Amino acid sequence: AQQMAGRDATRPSAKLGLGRAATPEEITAWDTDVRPDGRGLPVGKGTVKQGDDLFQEKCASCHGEFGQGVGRWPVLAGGAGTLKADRPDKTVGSFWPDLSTVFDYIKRAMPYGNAQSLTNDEVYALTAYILSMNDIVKDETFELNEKNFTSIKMPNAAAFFEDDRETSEKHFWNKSPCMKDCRPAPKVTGRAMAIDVTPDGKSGPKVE
Amino acid sequence: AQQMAGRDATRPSAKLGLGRAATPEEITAWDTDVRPDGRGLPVGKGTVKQGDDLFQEKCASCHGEFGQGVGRWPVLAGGAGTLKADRPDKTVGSFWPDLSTVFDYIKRAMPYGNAQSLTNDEVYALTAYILSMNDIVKDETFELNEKNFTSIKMPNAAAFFEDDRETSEKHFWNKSPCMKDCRPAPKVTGRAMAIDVTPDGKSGPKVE
Amino acid sequence: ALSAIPALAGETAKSEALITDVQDWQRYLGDGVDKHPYGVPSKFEKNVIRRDVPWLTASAESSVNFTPLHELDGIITPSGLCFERHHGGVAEINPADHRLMINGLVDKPLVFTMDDIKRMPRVNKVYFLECAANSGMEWRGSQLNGCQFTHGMIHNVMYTGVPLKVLLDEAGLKPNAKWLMLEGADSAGMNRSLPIEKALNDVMIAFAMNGEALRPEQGYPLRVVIPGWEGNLWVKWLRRIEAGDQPWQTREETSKYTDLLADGNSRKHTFVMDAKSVVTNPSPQAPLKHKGRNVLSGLAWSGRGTVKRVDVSMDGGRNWQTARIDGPVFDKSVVRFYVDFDWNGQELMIQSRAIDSTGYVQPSKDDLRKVRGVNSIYHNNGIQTWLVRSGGETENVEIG
Amino acid sequence: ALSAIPALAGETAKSEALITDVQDWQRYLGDGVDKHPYGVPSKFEKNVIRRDVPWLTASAESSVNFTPLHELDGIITPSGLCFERHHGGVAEINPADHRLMINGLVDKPLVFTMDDIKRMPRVNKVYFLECAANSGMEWRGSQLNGCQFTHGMIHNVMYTGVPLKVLLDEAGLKPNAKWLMLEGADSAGMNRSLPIEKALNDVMIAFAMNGEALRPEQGYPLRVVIPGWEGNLWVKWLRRIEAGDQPWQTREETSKYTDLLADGNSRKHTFVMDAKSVVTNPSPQAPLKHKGRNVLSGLAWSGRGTVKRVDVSMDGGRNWQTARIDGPVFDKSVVRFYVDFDWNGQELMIQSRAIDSTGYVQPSKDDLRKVRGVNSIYHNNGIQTWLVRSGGETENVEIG
Ligand code: HEC
Ligand code: HEC
Ligand SMILES: [Ca+2]
Ligand SMILES: [Ca+2]
Ligand SMILES: [Ca+2]
Ligand SMILES: [Ca+2]
Ligand SMILES: [Ca+2]
Ligand SMILES: [Ca+2]
Ligand SMILES: [Co+2]
Ligand SMILES: [Co+2]
Repeated sequence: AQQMAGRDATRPSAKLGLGRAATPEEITAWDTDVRPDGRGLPVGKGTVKQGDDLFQEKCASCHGEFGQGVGRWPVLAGGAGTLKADRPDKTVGSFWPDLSTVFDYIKRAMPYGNAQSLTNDEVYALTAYILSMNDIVKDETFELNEKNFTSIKMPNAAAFFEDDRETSEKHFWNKSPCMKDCRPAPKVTGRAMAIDVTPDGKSGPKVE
Repeated sequence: AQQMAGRDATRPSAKLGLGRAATPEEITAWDTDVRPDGRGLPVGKGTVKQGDDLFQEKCASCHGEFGQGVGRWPVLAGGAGTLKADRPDKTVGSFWPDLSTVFDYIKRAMPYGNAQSLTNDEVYALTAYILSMNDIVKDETFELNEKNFTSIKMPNAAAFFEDDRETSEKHFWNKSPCMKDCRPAPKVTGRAMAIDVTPDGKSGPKVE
Repeated sequence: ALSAIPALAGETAKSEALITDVQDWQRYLGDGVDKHPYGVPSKFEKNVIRRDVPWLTASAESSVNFTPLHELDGIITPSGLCFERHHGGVAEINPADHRLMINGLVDKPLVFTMDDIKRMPRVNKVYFLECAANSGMEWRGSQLNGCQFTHGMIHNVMYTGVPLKVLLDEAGLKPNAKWLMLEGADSAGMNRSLPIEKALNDVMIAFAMNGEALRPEQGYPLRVVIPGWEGNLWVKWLRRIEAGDQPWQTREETSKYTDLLADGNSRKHTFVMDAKSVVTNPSPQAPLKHKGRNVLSGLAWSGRGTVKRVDVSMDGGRNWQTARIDGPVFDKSVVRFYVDFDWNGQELMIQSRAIDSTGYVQPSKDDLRKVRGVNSIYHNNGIQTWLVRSGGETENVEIG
Repeated sequence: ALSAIPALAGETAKSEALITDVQDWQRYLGDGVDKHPYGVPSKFEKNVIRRDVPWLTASAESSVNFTPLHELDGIITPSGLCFERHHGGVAEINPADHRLMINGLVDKPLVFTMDDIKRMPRVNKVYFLECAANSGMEWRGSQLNGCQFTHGMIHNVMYTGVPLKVLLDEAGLKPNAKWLMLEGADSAGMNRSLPIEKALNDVMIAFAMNGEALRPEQGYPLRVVIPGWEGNLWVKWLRRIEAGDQPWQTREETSKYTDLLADGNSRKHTFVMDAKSVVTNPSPQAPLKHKGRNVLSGLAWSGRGTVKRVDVSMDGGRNWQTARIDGPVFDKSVVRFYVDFDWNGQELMIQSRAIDSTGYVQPSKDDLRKVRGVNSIYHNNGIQTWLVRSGGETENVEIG
């Protein structure tokens, strides 16, 4: 915001001149994200075995010993082959397309209630254990590190495609929607009151 | 909302059919307003003397024995001839154009904190006493009632005129207000900080 | 202490522990979704409140508090911060117990419940409500040091309600009905007269503000909305409407809300609020804190229509530039304006002037005093001056 | 018990003591102007609250509560009633301690304070925010009995903030920057990828909502506003923006917020919220109480532009009439619609369908299921059916 000669003293400059340079330490502190191509992975390592120990200590109380989930806490393992089933079981193994997501997410958000408390080695180990619970690696001596990380392929990776609603749902664009006698007389086929899970006096489904 | 033959069952009728008739008792209960032409005046009466007694009992604690006001509570009497003064004294006597306003207002709103507690005779008497405090009636045996009410003329009645801003302030409409060099360099002639009555840590003017 | 322009990007900067250390709110769980069924502002916003001026009146139940305009942005006033003006305190009414009567010069006097009113055709409109006494303490010169106090008797709200015409049609107005009397259910029994042309034009009976039920202090469950006209007319806790052939001359339209001129005569029925504006930032309660780039912001409105333009001066009205209006521009609603500017510590005399769709230009205080004197209490729409000192401190001043 | 049409005006009516007796609120003083520096709703509105569904998640800190749509009117959602969705509870942040970093593919990585951001050019816009999971519990059939639960993960707010482009220009985007990662300062470190075209188009960094500072549960002091796109992207407590050349594939855009179709494949990057509407009154929590005249009301919105038209059916989609839209119609904002109708106690199957400015017509649930199956959780914009029984009781039903 340098003052320019001959210019109205209060007219704004083109550059705002706001903010300050981020320092390298600050960027390191916050820039912990990891991408599918491995960008952002820190140097580090951990084995399935180490991950198992850590998981039982810090994670199993919610996610269960084998990632099966306790009560309504999230399930992390299993579900392979269920995505077309009536009630799909979407887990890291059955659904997630990228391993980087596991590292990125655990590092920033887990354990729930004590986020950002894990070292990079611990996150590698936990990620390795989650792979093992999902039968993506079979060997409990397997060590995950920044060098072999991107070589792991996730089973459901190929199943994701870009939003195609504008073509696959083109028939929802309609210049003259029907106004009169559009369908046969409707019949009630389902009632929320029969299912009876609405809060306020009524109880929800039991926690199994 | 009668159903008309051949008409879509849910199309609305022209009349809403909402609300119910107000009963005569209900209208009497709420329709207590009084207009300058005397419309709305109830049958009743009260003398200046009766009003004086009532006023000392129910009103003087706020408005003062002679309507002079206690502390910051409203002044009701005096101030005649001050409307052009530096600090005008606007009271029932010096300012109000219509006597009906006194009756209407006391009946609906006074005494403050116990509204609608006065009988019609009491309101006539209090109105008479306010006239007397303001030297509009001189005789303390004077009785105000629904018959002589509209004969009382208020001193400042002629001083009110209809909003004339569109003519008297016509010069505030201006197609091309000045943008450059519109006035000499301004000087500060007054400062709120010098007056120092803004709340928040600073004290207000003393209550006299 | 003023911060200068910050270190330019690329220059050496020091790492902050706020970034290099993990903060508590980044590590531990915060409140869950069952904690605040009805949410409230952050504890760090505890200064964003309505404020009253205790010395103004003898009793807080017949008094006013003021909207903190300098803390707000956009055009909607949050309901919890809409200024209050009562004459007998806030009536606390169960909507099931509320009734609205229409009587007088009508074919059929009627009584409505709140349920009845909610079955009538509804409209949604954004309007400002300004008390005619807003800026009233400033007629003789600068008195209060903050736009909350000088201009805070205004709010701008989205109302939902029923056109008054719908209710009047239901009762059937007689041809000689020329005025209505509006009456509140509060302990002041607030009553005012309204000309029938306005009543049939754009007046609403509102039961909701900013999406939810009216707040108690704004007339819950029912108030009148009279676009562009002085706030005192917008009767709260509305219980009765009487049709008549002449105005009532109630206390609120004679003793109060008439405008005493220098010659001792008084204008009555000064209903319309003239075009007006105020710079809310910077202002005495929101001084400049930094040199370099700054945002000047303010509000403008007119009771005669829409705001067409707002000009801002930084030198006490010698030179003007046109501000940028951003956000919705509605009929009889405030608009938000901005000037993005650089400030190097020079003294500023900041003013704004509103120009409305009728071509009315907000006058200077002196031009207003020439016509109206200084005793009219109401309708002070003169141009406000804020003096910004070189340290950023900002003051309410009069200039000559 | 339903009330029939009231006694017509002129017929005999009984006097009510509510009118013939002076009520307490008409006699005694209410609260003064110093009682509520920040106002709250009437005690008679205590049912107008956000509600959560305890069985949905294991923990209230990673859960959702719902806006009581059936209690609201107009288009603005009161800030205290805007639904909440958190993944680690509400971060409680002193604005003085908040920082926003921009890094990655930029010329100069920068750190901004809140003061810095408030010195940038501001804009004011009204937008809806809908969680992609809104109506997600209804894919397999009617489950929750109330529009608060079936449709209450939406709010509509007037934001004040800075165009994201302004901040990006200050840091200088490199030409190969194609995606941004947005990251929150909460204990979930919420992060999502945003395509650069959208970022430079209409995305805002907002610090105010409905005139005042953001509410804590909406990201105070800073959140992203991404008009028309799913709510999960609108990162709250925004602390960092990184520019990159490809999406990050974060947990919130892979494990969650992708749409599993019947064939086992999943759509990703389904950002836009399709056109949708719901009748809020009558609805299960707001049944019909009276025969005769009634007001049907509801909300409609589209992430692709403005709502052009809303049609309403009373017979389960056989016949449609066009509703009256009243109030402001903004781009990517909800609109309010009404149908004034007479009801004589016949059973109704009420539906509404939104049509937007691109010509998209909100589909029936069955038409949607034909393309998407029932496992996609997100983006359920199918037409809702409410069954009104002859007693006025209203139910969430599926029809076939
Ligand atoms: C106190 C309970 C708790 C503990 C302990 C816990 N988690 Fe979690 N975890 C959660 C919750 C709750 C979520 C979902 C959060 C949300 O909704 O955003 C979650 C989500 C996850 C997910 C993503 C699941 C999905 O399907 O998207 C992973 C992976 C995970 N946790 C791993 C871990 C690991 C590794 C640990 C131990 C280091 C751990 N969690 C400890 C509660 C817990
Ligand atoms: C507890 C204090 C108090 C008492 C007792 C009281 N008043 Fe008042 N009076 C007030 C206040 C306060 C106002 C102004 C109310 C407002 O601002 O709307 C007022 C206003 C008035 C006014 C209008 C003044 C004006 O200039 O507009 C009249 C007339 C009046 N009172 C008459 C009476 C009478 C008659 C009684 C007794 C029957 C009475 N008052 C008892 C406090 C009181
Ligand atoms: Ca990164
Ligand atoms: Ca009358
Ligand atoms: Ca006080
Ligand atoms: Ca006036
Ligand atoms: Ca709960
Ligand atoms: Ca999506
Ligand atoms: Co007022
Ligand atoms: Co969501």
